[in-house]
Amino acid sequence: MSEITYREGLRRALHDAMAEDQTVIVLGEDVAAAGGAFKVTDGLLERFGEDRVLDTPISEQAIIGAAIGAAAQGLRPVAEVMFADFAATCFDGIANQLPKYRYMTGGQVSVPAVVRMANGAGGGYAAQHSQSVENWFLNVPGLKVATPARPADAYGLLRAAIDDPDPVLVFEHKGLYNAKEEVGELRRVELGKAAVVRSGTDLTVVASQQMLHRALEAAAGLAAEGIEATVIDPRTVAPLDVATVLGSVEATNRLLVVQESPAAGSWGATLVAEVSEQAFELFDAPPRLLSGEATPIPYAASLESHWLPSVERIADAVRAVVEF
Amino acid sequence: MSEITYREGLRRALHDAMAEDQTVIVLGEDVAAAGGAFKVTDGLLERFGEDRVLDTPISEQAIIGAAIGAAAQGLRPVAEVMFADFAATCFDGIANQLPKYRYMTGGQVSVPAVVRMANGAGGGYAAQHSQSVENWFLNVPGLKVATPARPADAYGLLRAAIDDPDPVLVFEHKGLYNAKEEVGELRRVELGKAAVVRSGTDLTVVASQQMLHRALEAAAGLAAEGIEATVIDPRTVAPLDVATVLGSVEATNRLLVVQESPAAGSWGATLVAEVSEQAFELFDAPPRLLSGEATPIPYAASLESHWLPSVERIADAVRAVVEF
Amino acid sequence: MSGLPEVEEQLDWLRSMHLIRGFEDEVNAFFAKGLVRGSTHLCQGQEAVSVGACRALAEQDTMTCTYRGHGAVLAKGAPLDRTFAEILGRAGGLCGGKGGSMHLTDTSVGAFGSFAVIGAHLPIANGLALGGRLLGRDSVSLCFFGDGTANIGAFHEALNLAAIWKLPVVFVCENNLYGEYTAIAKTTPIDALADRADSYGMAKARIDGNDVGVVYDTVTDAADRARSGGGPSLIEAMTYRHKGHSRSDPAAYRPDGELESWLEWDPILLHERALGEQGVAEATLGEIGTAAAAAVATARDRALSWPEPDAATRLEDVYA
Amino acid sequence: MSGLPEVEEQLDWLRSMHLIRGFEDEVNAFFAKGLVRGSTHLCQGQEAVSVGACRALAEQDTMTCTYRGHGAVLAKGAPLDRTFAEILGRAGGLCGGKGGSMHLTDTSVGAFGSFAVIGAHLPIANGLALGGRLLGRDSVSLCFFGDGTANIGAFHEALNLAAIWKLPVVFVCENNLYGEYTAIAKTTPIDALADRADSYGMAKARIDGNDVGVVYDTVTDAADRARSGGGPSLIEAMTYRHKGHSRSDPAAYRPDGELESWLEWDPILLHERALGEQGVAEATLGEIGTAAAAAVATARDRALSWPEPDAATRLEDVYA
Ligand SMILES: Cc1ncc(C[n+]2csc(CCOP(=O)(O)OP(=O)(O)O)c2C)c(N)n1
Ligand SMILES: Cc1ncc(C[n+]2csc(CCOP(=O)(O)OP(=O)(O)O)c2C)c(N)n1
Ligand SMILES: [Mg+2]
Ligand SMILES: [Mg+2]
Repeated sequence: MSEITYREGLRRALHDAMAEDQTVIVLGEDVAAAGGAFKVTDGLLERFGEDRVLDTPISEQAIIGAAIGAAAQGLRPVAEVMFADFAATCFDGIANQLPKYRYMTGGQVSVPAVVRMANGAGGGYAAQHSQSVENWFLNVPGLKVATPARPADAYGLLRAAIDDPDPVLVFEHKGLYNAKEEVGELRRVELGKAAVVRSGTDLTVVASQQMLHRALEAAAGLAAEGIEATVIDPRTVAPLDVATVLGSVEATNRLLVVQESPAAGSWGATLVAEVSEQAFELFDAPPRLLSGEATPIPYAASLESHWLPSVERIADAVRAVVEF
Repeated sequence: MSEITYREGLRRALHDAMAEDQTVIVLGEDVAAAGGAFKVTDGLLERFGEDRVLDTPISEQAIIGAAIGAAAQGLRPVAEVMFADFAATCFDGIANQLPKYRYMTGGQVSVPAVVRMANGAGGGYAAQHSQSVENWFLNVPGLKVATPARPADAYGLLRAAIDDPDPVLVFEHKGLYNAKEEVGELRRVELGKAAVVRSGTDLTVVASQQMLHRALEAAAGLAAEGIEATVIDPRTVAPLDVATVLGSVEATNRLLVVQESPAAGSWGATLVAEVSEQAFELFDAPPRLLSGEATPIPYAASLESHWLPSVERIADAVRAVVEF
Repeated sequence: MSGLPEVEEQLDWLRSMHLIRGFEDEVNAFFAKGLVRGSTHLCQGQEAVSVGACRALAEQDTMTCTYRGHGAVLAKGAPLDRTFAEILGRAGGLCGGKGGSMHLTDTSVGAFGSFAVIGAHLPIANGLALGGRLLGRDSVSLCFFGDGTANIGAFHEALNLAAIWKLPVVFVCENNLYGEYTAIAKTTPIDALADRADSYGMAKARIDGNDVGVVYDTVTDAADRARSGGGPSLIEAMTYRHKGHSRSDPAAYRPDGELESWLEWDPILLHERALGEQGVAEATLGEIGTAAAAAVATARDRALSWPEPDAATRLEDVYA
Repeated sequence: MSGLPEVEEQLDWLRSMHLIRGFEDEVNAFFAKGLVRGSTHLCQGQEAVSVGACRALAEQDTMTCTYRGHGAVLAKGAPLDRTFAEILGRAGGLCGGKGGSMHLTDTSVGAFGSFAVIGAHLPIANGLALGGRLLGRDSVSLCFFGDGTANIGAFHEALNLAAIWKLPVVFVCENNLYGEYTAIAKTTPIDALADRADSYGMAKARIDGNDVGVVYDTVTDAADRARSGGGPSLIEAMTYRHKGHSRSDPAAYRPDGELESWLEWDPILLHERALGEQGVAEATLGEIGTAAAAAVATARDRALSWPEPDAATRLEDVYA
């Protein structure tokens, strides 16, 4: 066992994948010489050379296009879009080309490309550098979407994403790069499988990324009050592992979903809709979704700290669901 | 009373708005001399001149940016993005600039811009020209999103959108341009208010655009079987008029939502989640969401006709909800 | 200039242009009969660009094009019958009926896709070039697009990246004078789009796109340069589409006489004249036209005899 | 060349450059104390571009810039204290604390926003120009951006549209040789970015961006041309940022001696020298520096004394 950071989990995944498979390449802005804006690609250039680790101009459309075309030729490109917010500048590539290329061609073309992007509020980066934008892509069939919350999963999901024969978006979280965890041997984590991170009988809390950590903190505090929560990390929001959540709700009969992004059009709303539809009769209380607020993300600490669901607000929501 | 088409409703809205308010301008690809790819802007150039009706290069980012900047100066631009799928090529403008400009500046800048785009499958336009993409924008606070289904609403929602001091996306539907309706005096339709299009006691069906028409057809058929459905058109999916739906479900105790786009991250899923959370105890049967399939949209008639919810599938879903 | 190849090869260009012309005329007729869904964009008049450029490629090379790509895909070697079938939405179509007119693809002949969002495939063409290079395939990536496409952001990003990475790409801009219903001069403030290559320090050429020999020659040079590490090129091929932009367009925006003068500069006529000057008998030329018409008719009938795809296949090919 | 204005006006440029320099040094110090959230991008060394360009504008003109926009916004006339306060996230900040360092805006002085997504504001600058023209405001839209931004799609679309519509826009590219940690030559295959104007038939200039007089002069000409219907311009102002890209960047990628040689070409030094040559006494120059330092300190302290925004305000300003 050793302790690694989330950043290190991602970094090792890239190193291991590139060492094992010659067809893996990495491209993006400042990913090579500088080792990445968040240092996730550190050391790759030195180890694998400039043919496989490529700095690009500030041209997100060109980055995604290069990844798609290279993947169609048989490479396994891992493209970085620095802040997830910038996915907006190459949205056509990600939403209209990447996930439809196989289908439109009747299966002739495989696109095993990965796009890594950094999600997340809480750091004072304001409206255009703080969003968690996985929800922009939920309504686009053909994309798998991973949202790791912990170091071992960061490693495992990124490895699985690179192995996958289809496009996978991996949303990292800026606020978690320095988060640490004791890990054993690092392994791939199957896409589409949620993790039950904490077991309790009183309700099921599903939370991702930064909110997973806050939910766990809230759950630890609530245990002192005699409330025992199961906490589930969806790990991928497409496909969403509804079965694991349903399995848990069968035992707890209560559900709270916590996410950083606003509610409308989110994976959290999708999950609540799905379980309501599939297992309505299981619930002893209405399922509940706790989200970031329906405003752009403000800069000042006194504003942003309220925008994000806090440990206290999560705990309050848990109490409300349990006491319903 | 006279009969007009959906296209004519939109066209009149533009004519009336431009005639009433000198600050309204229209811009987009082939909107001026050619009158628009779908002929919605027909006659505007001749009537209002080339200062106010502007053909652009094939440059969606430039179109949206021009609309934003012109709106910030005090104009009321109506930009056309021909097929809604192309919103992907100017996604940053629509999602990161348009809805955040007021907020980031602490309220200094108003952006009364409208973006019109054509949604919709069913015509054999295949994967990149058939999507209904309003769901891409739900998770972006600051945008209002209208999805007219009928000629009078097409007029009224577009007028309201142009009047609105904030950005509004208006998704038209390609399959409805020739749809007809008897209309009285054309009026603005308040954004955020659903319409109860048919009243019945057995369940509430919420459906938008093409699916509204299919739901009404299904409802008419089901009446012969003794099933009476209330059918609601949300008209705007942001804000979503949850109150009207809840009011109806209070009477019917059953809900079916029907939409053209896939389920994940959709307004339909958001609505099901909201009503489940707010009014769980009202339901006699689980709420249900019927959607387009989770694949890109296929070309061939034998494939696409199955992709979209048909009148029969809607009727089946109604029966399943009612008989639960 | 690398010079023209053997006459036999040049006769094959003529054959190919005839096949494309005949194919497009049939697709036009399909419309009238309601056999084609959605929209479709014909390329009669632009055959020399498709054929001249594709014939300049090697087997390992890739080609990407647009919704106006029937000619390009056929020139690259896609079978007539399965191409017809795709446009008709039949199970035997190139893409199993999933793609249709705007997404014709046949990777077995290097036709890596027709893309329907303007500009989208230029960055992808770079990727095909990059992939080919890293995988040691010695391949060139040929990329067709229209004049109107030179104004979209992806064009700029793609050309810049191709240049800085010296990717083996040949960008061929088919300047047919219009983007949809709008003449290029209304949307583009310069005359020669090829000059935009200068923004990227890229090799350029502006050529008669109706002269198949000139196209062949120019693309051959560009492909040679690309393959030998000399980087990408931008070729602007001046041409004209005989029909409107798409099915619903009567092309009323054209000035009087414009079409007529271009019909006199028809690529098939031009090439027949050139072959005649090289001594090919008129009868030989005539036979090629007749044989092509027969081949098109046979392929059409075969495609029409094929069934629609089974509905269950719509759920396949989303994921591997 | 329109020639230099009165010495008094030129002294004011010096004042403004000193204020910006002092402001940025304070912001740098704020970092060290953990008073600034997120990231921030300083512009020491680039003051002549901000001041020379903004002073060439008329009152009704608009200015848009980037996350590296402190200097531009101050040069356009935003008050020091409220600008400090915005970066500190205080209620009295320009944007009420909602925007922060990357989104400084003061429409009351024509500063229409700082944008943090590369390229996003170039199309918006066109819109400000279009709106101004249609509303009869006789306004010019000044748009600052960096060298790295010349490779993104929005740059291309914006310049093309501005040119074809002859919009009154002055595009000022601040070429500080780097985009983040990467030297321009690694990402851009040509030397002079100004030459990209040729792709749009647009007027162009490549100038010493550290010479405030040259910047003033060039932008004055461009603004005159724009206002009189002559269309947009692209000005490439060669300059250098003394600090790293953002707070966390020690700028280790710079070649030895590069910073030092640019420090000798410091815009404040250069302008002081120019003023000296015009006969201004050294003491006068010294007083300007001292007064600026005092003004910065006062504004800083005032801003630091202001409260954080009330949490309830976070829900305001989404809609009108
Ligand atoms: C991003 C985007 N915007 C608009 C369209 C609609 N559209 C289809 S073809 C076309 C004209 C393209 O002109 P050009 O590039 O000259 O190609 P041509 O059709 O002449 O071959 C347009 C605007 C599109 N498909 N994609
Ligand atoms: C679309 C987008 N991609 C990437 C970034 C990250 N980023 C911020 S600043 C920057 C470098 C910009 O370089 P340049 O245009 O030269 O401006 P400078 O910072 O030198 O003023 C990058 C890549 C961004 N903000 N937006
Ligand atoms: Mg064209
Ligand atoms: Mg720079």
